[in-house]
Amino acid sequence: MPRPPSPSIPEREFLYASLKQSLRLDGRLPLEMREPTLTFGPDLGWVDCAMGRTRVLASVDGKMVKPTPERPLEGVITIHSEISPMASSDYETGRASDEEVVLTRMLDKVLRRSDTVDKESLCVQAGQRVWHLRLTIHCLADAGNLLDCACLAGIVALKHYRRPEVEVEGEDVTIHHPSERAPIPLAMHHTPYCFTFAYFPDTTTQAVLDPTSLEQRLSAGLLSIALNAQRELCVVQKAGGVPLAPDEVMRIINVAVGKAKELDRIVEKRLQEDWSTRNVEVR
Amino acid sequence: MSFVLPGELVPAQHVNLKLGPGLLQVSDVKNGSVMSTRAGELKHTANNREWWIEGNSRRYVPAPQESVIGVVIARSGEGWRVDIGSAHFASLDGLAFEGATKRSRPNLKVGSVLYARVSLAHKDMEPELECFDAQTRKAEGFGELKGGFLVRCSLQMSRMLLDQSHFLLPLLGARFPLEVAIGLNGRVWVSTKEPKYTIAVSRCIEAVDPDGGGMDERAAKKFLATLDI
Amino acid sequence: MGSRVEILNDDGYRSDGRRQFELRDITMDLSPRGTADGSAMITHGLTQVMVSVFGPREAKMRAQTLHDRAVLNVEVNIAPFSTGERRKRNRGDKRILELAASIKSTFEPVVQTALYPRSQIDIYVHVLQQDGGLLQASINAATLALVGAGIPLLDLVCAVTGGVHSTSPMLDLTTLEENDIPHLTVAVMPKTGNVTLVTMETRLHVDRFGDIFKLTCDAAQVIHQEMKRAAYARTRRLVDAMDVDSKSILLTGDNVDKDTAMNELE
Amino acid sequence: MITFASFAAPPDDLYGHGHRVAHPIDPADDRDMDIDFDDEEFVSGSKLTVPGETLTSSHAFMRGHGTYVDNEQVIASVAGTVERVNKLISVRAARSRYNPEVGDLVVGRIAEVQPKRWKVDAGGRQDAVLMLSSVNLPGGVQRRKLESDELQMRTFFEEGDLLVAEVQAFFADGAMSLHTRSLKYGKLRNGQLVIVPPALIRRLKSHFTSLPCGVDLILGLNGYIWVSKHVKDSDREGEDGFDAEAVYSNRNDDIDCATRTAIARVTNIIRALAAHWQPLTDAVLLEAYEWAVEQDCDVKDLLLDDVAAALVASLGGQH
Repeated sequence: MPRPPSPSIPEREFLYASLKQSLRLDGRLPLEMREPTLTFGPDLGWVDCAMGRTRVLASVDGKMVKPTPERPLEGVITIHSEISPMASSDYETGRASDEEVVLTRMLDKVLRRSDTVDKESLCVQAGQRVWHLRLTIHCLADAGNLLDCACLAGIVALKHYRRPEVEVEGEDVTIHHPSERAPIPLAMHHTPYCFTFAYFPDTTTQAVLDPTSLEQRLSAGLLSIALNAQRELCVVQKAGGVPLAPDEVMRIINVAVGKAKELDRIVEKRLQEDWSTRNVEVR
Repeated sequence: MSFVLPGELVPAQHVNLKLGPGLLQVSDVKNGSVMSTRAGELKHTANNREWWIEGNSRRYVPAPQESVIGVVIARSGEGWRVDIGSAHFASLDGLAFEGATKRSRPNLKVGSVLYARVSLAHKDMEPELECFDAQTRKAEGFGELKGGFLVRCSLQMSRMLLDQSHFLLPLLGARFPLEVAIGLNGRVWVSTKEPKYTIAVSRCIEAVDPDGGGMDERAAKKFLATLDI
Repeated sequence: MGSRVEILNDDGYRSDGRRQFELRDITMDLSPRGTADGSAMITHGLTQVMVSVFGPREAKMRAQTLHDRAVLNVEVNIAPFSTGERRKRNRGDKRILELAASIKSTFEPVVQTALYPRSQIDIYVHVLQQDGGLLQASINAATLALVGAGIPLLDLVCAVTGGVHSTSPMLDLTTLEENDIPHLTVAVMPKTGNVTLVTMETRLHVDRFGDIFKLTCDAAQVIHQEMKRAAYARTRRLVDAMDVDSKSILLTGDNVDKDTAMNELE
Repeated sequence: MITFASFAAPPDDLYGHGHRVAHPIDPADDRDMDIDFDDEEFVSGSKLTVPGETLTSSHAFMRGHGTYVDNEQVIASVAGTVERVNKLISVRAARSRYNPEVGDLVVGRIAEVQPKRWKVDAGGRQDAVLMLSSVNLPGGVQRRKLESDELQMRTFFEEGDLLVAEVQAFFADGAMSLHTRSLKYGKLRNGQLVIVPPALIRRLKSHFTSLPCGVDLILGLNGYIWVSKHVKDSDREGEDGFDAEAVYSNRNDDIDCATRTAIARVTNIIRALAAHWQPLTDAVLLEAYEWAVEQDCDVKDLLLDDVAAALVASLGGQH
């Protein structure tokens, strides 16, 4: 099968022309993102995150393992993600596409390497037992900006997840079932969110936040910024694409600072809403 | 309204029966000879001549004589290969245009959009297109579509838009002048004076599409009012 | 990361004796290697990278060819002996693929690919020694190799890494420093000062980022002077060698017989 | 203050191509290190440039090859010499792949056999095309091409065969089309191929030369050079002008030991000169061959660095 056909000439010309007038096809402003819809499943750490037609499902599960000899005091976090043709017919099975490499590396950087979860708090018995958290990201549909959606789903899943309480008495370890004792949330250092901006060949056209798939296909470069609401950058990634003035990069970073605060509020609110419904059931 | 599942027999009967998407003629079944191959709503024309199944599919299966909108993918020899959203690319001969000769062929670039008719659709061959009426050799509106924008929708939506009695296009046409070409392969080409009008058309189609917003006439009118045009 | 080496001591010296804004010694070698159309070897301190460029040439992967421009193909090979651990990385390693993808997309807007429809330009990056600044060395070497191959570029691309130790920014980090402090890599097109690549993957406050980002952009200009010098020196050698007998050529050079039968193509 | 440290630099390479920096820069001129290249650029009369250097304003001049216009300036995109013809500014790359022109003589290798055409690797940016209609076929020069010819294209040229041809025209995408419709052109036998950078081959009166040592040379403008046993002119053309058997034969003639040595010597001379970036002409090669015989050096020693340097130096003395 040949590579997916690129957008037609009229589509390209029209998109560039309308972006010049700061009009987007879905009626958004250039720096407006699609409001994410977060749906929580019956299990803790199960999140369905939708931004427009882009949908990602993330789930966390934990189990006890023996820690690696190099880090006897730290828990383990692994992230599994894959882009299958299920998300969009543009993707093929087999060899990892560039998008998949970008996604996997970005999730790794944002969720694991930026120390979102306090790994030492996942230690149960030094050198003997630690928690191993598995975060699985399923990309259900890609209608543009899969990256931000997957990062958001991942971080929300981690925040939503609660691990069973564990009691250690000497050598004995008791894991309490959630019905006996309320499970406890993970100790998180911070909550990073990822924002992707698309640039277009005509440098006078403003950058757009959260590009749709057409915008993404026709863009001449993406700038992804991951940061938390405390103004700490975790990842800045602009791998090639149109050259930007350094001031423009700083301006976009400042835009992202504002967006991170907004998004953080939305996420906290949704998590609280969900938790309030759960408290009734559990007890 | 009747819904069918794949494999159900369909009571389609007419002296001059014509089967549309989702229906298959079978010979070795005793009572009735038409079977459904997809799930969906069974529909037929008022005179019971044409029958088809309406679903929420977005994947186009080419059928002869249907008008489609395609995008040129590559040149191949004397003609072009065209993406019409089907499983295989369609081929379009360089001479299948009004007034085309070996010396003067239309100048289509890779990425050009065109309005064409499926001239051959056989399950074992790649579909073929033509941009004229084979009898009269006149264009009849087929050919390259320049400018404008390509809106993608469900196949059902494109069939609805072709229905003269559907409310959407008259509603939009009353607000601003627009030019539209509808392909049965779930693609609608729109051209207006201003990008904001084209965006309005695109958003309305998305909103009315049963596979999208699924709005009815009243909701669509309300939605249009919020679009600032 | 285990190491408890002082990154920056009270007197303002780094672990290898450099000052904060001191770059490591650079060597650039553009001499031809094998049958490559252009090649370059660059060292930044103990990091050594060799790049060979082939093309533009007939595309090997026919399905990938583009009808309106050339395809860039970047392959990165990290020698197992390039680090102390002596570990073999396989080609499917995500980190290597990411490195290759970054180099590819850095050069895509810089190489004038539209001049060579349906062709392919191969950039093979070989990492021989690593001591920090892998991406920086790869990009700089690839730029010089492309220049050596005579492939049209809009500008040279100059890359530099920078990091921040508590509040003190520093440039051109070694592996030791990269492991300990937040760092970023910036690639700049010096003519306009615009940035083609920025990557940062460790936690850093926005204000700190601003400082180090500006500083690396300036440092790239300094690297640019060195790259320019190397490119001039190489060009000078070639042109001088050709010039030796240009006078004798001029006498006969123009009389090329062109008794070609021009036939229209199919 | 951005400066360079100097430590642990590897030794300079043998040829001195490498450029090494080990100079802590005066803190006074921090960051804006401006190097004056002007005197360096004009050392030997030709102005040099590298990508990204502004050449002139685009108002007064037009841009040619190797340049682009941005912000009303003509800017170089390749490293090489700046050339000016009236108002046209262009940059000739010091080294690049072969840029074909109509009428160029090239040596190439068949890469692929396709319907009615061969794809030929001739060092260009795409494979060249040799149409079946552009070759001479057995049975007369003017004969029409038949369907049977299409089916037996491999009997004329097969994958891997070497041939000499002329650039006939270009396709829309820039690929070159070749023809061998002359008795001078066609399949190559009795020798070996050397590939050098195309910049080293200058346009000459004739690219077919014979050295007195019994060696024929074909200097393809694409940098592909064919070194072969001398064929007498009388043998080359039969009385009918065309002998299919001979023209498309895949068999080498008998080559005696002396000729083989001569071919190898010429080949190694070409390699040695190319390594020192010496332009190759029939005159230069003849002179170099004489030097090599005079010095009585072994054929394979020509590839040693000191012998090659001595050879280049001996040529330099003449000019």
